[in-house]
Amino acid sequence: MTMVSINGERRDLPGEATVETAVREAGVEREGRGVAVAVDGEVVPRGQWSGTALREGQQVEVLHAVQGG
Amino acid sequence: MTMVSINGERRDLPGEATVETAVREAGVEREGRGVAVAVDGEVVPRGQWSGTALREGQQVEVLHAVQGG
Amino acid sequence: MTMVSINGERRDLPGEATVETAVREAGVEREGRGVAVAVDGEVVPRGQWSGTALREGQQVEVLHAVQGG
Amino acid sequence: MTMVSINGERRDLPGEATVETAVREAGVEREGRGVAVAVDGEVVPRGQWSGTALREGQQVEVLHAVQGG
Amino acid sequence: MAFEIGDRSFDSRLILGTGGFRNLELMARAVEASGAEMATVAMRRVDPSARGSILEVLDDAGCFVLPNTAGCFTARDAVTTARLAREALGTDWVKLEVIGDDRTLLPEPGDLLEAAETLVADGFTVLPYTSDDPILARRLEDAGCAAVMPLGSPIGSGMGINNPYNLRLIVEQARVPVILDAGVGTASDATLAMEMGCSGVLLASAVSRAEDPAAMARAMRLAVEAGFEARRAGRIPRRLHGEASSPAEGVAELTWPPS
Amino acid sequence: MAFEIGDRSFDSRLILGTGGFRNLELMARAVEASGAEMATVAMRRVDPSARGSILEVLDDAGCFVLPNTAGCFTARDAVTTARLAREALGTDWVKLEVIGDDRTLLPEPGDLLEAAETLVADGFTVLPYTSDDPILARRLEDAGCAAVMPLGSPIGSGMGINNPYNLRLIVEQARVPVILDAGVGTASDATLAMEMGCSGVLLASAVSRAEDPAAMARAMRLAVEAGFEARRAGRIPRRLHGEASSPAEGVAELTWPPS
Amino acid sequence: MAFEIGDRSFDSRLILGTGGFRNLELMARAVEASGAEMATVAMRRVDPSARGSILEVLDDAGCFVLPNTAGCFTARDAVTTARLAREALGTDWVKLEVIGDDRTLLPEPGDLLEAAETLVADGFTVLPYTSDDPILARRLEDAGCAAVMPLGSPIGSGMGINNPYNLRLIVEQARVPVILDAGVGTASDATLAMEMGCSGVLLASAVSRAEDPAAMARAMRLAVEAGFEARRAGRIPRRLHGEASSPAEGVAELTWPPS
Amino acid sequence: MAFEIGDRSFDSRLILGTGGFRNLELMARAVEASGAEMATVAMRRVDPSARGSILEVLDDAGCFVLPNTAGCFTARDAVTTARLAREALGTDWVKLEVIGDDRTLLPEPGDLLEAAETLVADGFTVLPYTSDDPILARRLEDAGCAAVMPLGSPIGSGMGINNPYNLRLIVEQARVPVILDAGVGTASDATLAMEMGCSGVLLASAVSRAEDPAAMARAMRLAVEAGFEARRAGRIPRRLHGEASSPAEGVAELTWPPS
Repeated sequence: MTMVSINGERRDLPGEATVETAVREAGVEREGRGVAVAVDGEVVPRGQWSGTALREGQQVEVLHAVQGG
Repeated sequence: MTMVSINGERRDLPGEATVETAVREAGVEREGRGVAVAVDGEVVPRGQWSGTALREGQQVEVLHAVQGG
Repeated sequence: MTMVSINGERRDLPGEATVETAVREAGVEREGRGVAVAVDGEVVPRGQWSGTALREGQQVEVLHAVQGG
Repeated sequence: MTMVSINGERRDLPGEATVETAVREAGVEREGRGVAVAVDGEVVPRGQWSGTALREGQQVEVLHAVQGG
Repeated sequence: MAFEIGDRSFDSRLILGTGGFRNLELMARAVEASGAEMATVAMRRVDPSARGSILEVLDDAGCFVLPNTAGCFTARDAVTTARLAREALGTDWVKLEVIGDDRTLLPEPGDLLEAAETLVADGFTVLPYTSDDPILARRLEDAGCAAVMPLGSPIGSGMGINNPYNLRLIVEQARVPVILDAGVGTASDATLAMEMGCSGVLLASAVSRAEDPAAMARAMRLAVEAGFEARRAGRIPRRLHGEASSPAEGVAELTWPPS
Repeated sequence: MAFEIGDRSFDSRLILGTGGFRNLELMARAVEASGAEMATVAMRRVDPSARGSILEVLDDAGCFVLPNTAGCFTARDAVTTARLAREALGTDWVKLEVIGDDRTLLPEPGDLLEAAETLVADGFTVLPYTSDDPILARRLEDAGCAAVMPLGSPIGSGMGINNPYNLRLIVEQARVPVILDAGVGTASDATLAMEMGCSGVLLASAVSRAEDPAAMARAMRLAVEAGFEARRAGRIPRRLHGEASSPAEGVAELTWPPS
Repeated sequence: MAFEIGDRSFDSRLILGTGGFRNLELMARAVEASGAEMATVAMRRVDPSARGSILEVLDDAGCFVLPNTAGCFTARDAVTTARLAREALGTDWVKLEVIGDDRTLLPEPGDLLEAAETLVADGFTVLPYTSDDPILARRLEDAGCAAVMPLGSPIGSGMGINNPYNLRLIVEQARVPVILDAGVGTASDATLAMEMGCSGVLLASAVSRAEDPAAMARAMRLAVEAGFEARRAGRIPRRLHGEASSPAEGVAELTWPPS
Repeated sequence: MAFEIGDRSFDSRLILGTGGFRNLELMARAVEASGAEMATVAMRRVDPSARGSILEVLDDAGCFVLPNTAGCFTARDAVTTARLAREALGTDWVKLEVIGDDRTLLPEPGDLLEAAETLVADGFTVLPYTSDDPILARRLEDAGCAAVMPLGSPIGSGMGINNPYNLRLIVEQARVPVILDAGVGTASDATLAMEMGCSGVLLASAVSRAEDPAAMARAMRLAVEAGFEARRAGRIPRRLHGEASSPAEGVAELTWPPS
């Protein structure tokens, strides 16, 4: 298991967890249109979600657009 | 002859001059739509123009609407 | 007895009551410095207080200076 | 001879010229109270004026307080 | 939303003064661009040499003609002028002006009130141009005026509303329409007046003497509607400090390592 | 008349912030009534429970989406947020906000300028929310921002334009569009900003938190157009005294006997 | 520099209203701190239970007593009250007040003018409390008033000068002293009035209802002198841009190597 | 009441800039009339032809000399100028100016903050001339400045306080003295600044370029004291309507017959 933080909440993910896994965990459906991800403060482009493994303790932020400004 | 003031100018009118005469003198064409007359500071309704004789020295004001306000 | 209004209150004064009487009734001490009187809306100079009789139903106002303005 | 700029004017000073020389050249009398000097943008404390030699082409600024602000 | 003055109803809350246009052609275009349904005229001596008729232009534009008593310094002259206008134009409506000083063109309170009383008794629908004194405004209303028309600042000065406080008091207390008359210099002045609760705005120089009268007329039409809508919409309160317009929740933690 | 920002052209000079609406339905109606062609959004953590998509609403309205960096207090966070927005929305436009104090929400000058430089270098079209300091505005322009967006007063305060003088200086010196951002409380604030020469107005709370958002949106649309037209039309100068709008010539002599 | 009203000359340009003090002791201290040489009193029904005499306090302070007609709503009542004051206090000076509305306490123009004419004819030195209407101010002057005393804003409102433009017009045209009466809330209001050319300032609540009346009285004394001196001194003009107060010449070249 | 800046205490809250006087004689009289205990000087190239010494004049007046960095456009030049002043005058106090634009003379925020940090680290008592941006003011305070000196409006403009709201925020948050620097045109500006809670006022042109500098200096001295006293005294609140300053009780019934 890998413990990471997803949008501020600690989550235990199965080994081999990737950013893709985290995005699903965050509640985003399949194609994830309008969503962007930062891991430890760095943007991870959508194309690299499935290829980017998560390490213990990493901080994943999954964002989308909301009313504002 | 009767000397009256029409719109500030002294004019000599033939005897029997009426308000009607003065209105013509002032340069108003026939029916005189949109025109009003005061003699010595009193309004003279159109219906009374022809019947109202002018006396020597009277002050006739012939007015109409212009741009303003 | 003569019933008059002194500063808005009905008072019964002995017959022969004068403005002087009313002034005392109003609580003004002897010489009444700084005081002025109006009866039925007319000023009564101090010199005439003792000589001015009050009639039934008259309205006496006894004024002086207070903080204001 | 050493050519330097003193308060924006080119001056030829005898060899061995020091900051002290430049200060005199600038028109400052003996003790030079209320005066400060920068050479090539760096402050030279009064105590080092006589000991600081000037090199060809250096820029000397001799300042004092004036009305202002 | 229509508004009533006396026995008439208007869709446009902009009343146009016709003075100051360089020619009737420019005036005609401005009247159309303004969407105004009422326009003022002055009464002057007939001038045989003059060409074109302002009345025709205003009739063609479907504008109701409101004669004024501009140039009068006494109640008596103003009353006579109103009666002459009624005779000439067949209307018993009048924009009542009694001027107290020809440098500032500020109204003469005593004669204004006296003339208003006389004309109301004579059956006129009286729209008085008045100062921003709330007491005088109330007396004019008590005298039976169909509206009160306080100035924002002197006629033609373009200073806008010099004393918003007084204008507020007038609007607060009035039971007849309050129309800002005089002082408007640009669109925001008109918007402000409407936001403060005026029922309408009367202006002349701001449009007629603008570089491009028709464009300014259009601007004024929009400005009056904007102010009227804004008042109806219920503005947000003024707050001393800021209030975020983006949510405070869900803000990401992007600093790494976390401080 | 269209205006350009960066490589885009807009007909409407009103930019709407989408924060503060009680629901998407009210927002949709207000967006339509406002005629806005550009609207801001914020970037926040996904919330599976949330319903409805703001992007769909804005797409349906044909609104260009402008992500902001609201909630960021450092240049670094703002830059990351802009990049996340680019990733999520496929746009390289950003309304850059770096806040210096969460009570007044006033911008942090140093970090704002630093973030602007970084994002411009990274190919972004940067629209910075800034203070009304003319020097900072110029530095942001020098840094390559596509527009400068000074505040009139703090976000959500509704105080309008606190320092017209500074806004004038900014407009005077700017070679990019100046957009009044923040502080607008009611229609006349927007009209005033346009009359002062702003190219556009960005507002959120004034509409979203009004009692009737759609009505205020309509008011703002009219107000922005009114101010833009009025500036083009060339207003009359302010005069210290009055100037008659009715002719001085041809005034009748009505007093009898003549005094 | 002394100033004259009617046949009297005063060194202090601050006139104190005595209403609103919590007690005579506080009033006495404030009068002293203010340096005022004239103070107003109101005429009311004698109250046997009342203690202390305001007249003694003002006499001890060497203050000239100015009775007012506060509380009167008609010319007739004001005239009678002035005559009662003359009878009671042996003075023919009066601060003339005729109120038109008891919520705003604004003056009733018609009755005010009528009362002024009556009292002047009766030999009074009349100081009328009036609105900021320049026309009414001139009529009062024409009626023979010894000064005109326009309000800055309603009595006790503390809003200061709501319409500086009107006050300027009044000062510009007046041939008698103009005294700002009513509306002063704090020291800067008084300074401003004097800078605008008023000959003096009359205030009550600003001092009597301040947390520390004596301290505010001292502040007002200083403020009136400051404004009077500043006007005499001839202020610098307002400039749209900056003007260095340090010399542009002799600036050192400190950047090395020179750019 | 004395106030402290850094390790010094002053009785007078008026700081005088010495620029703009037509000669030292006029300056000397103004300094005396102002009661100032601190006065600024600029650092410029020695001019052998110049006569009279400003330092002697200020010493005779017992004025503490505060050198400024006027004329500097970069942090580096300002720092060097401060060090030259320390060398020349033996003081480690400095009025820090870094100008961003020579037309408006507004400060350059980034370089100002950088210079402040450098000079504080170098042991200086730094009094920065800053914009009215509350965020920048706080950063300067955080950097260790002994006071913050926001402008009211540009140097020499005489426009007074253009943004009272920002000045209020700065005063509210500051833990060091806030001194209004620049923009004062006349006495009421200084009174207002003190009423708003400033600890002092720094001005030059308003006095030095007045028609009568000594008279204006006296006015400013009174104005600063008036504003300081007024704030201490606790002003009355602003009220929307009037409040009688004469008692409502005991009003006589003078109308006869009673209506």
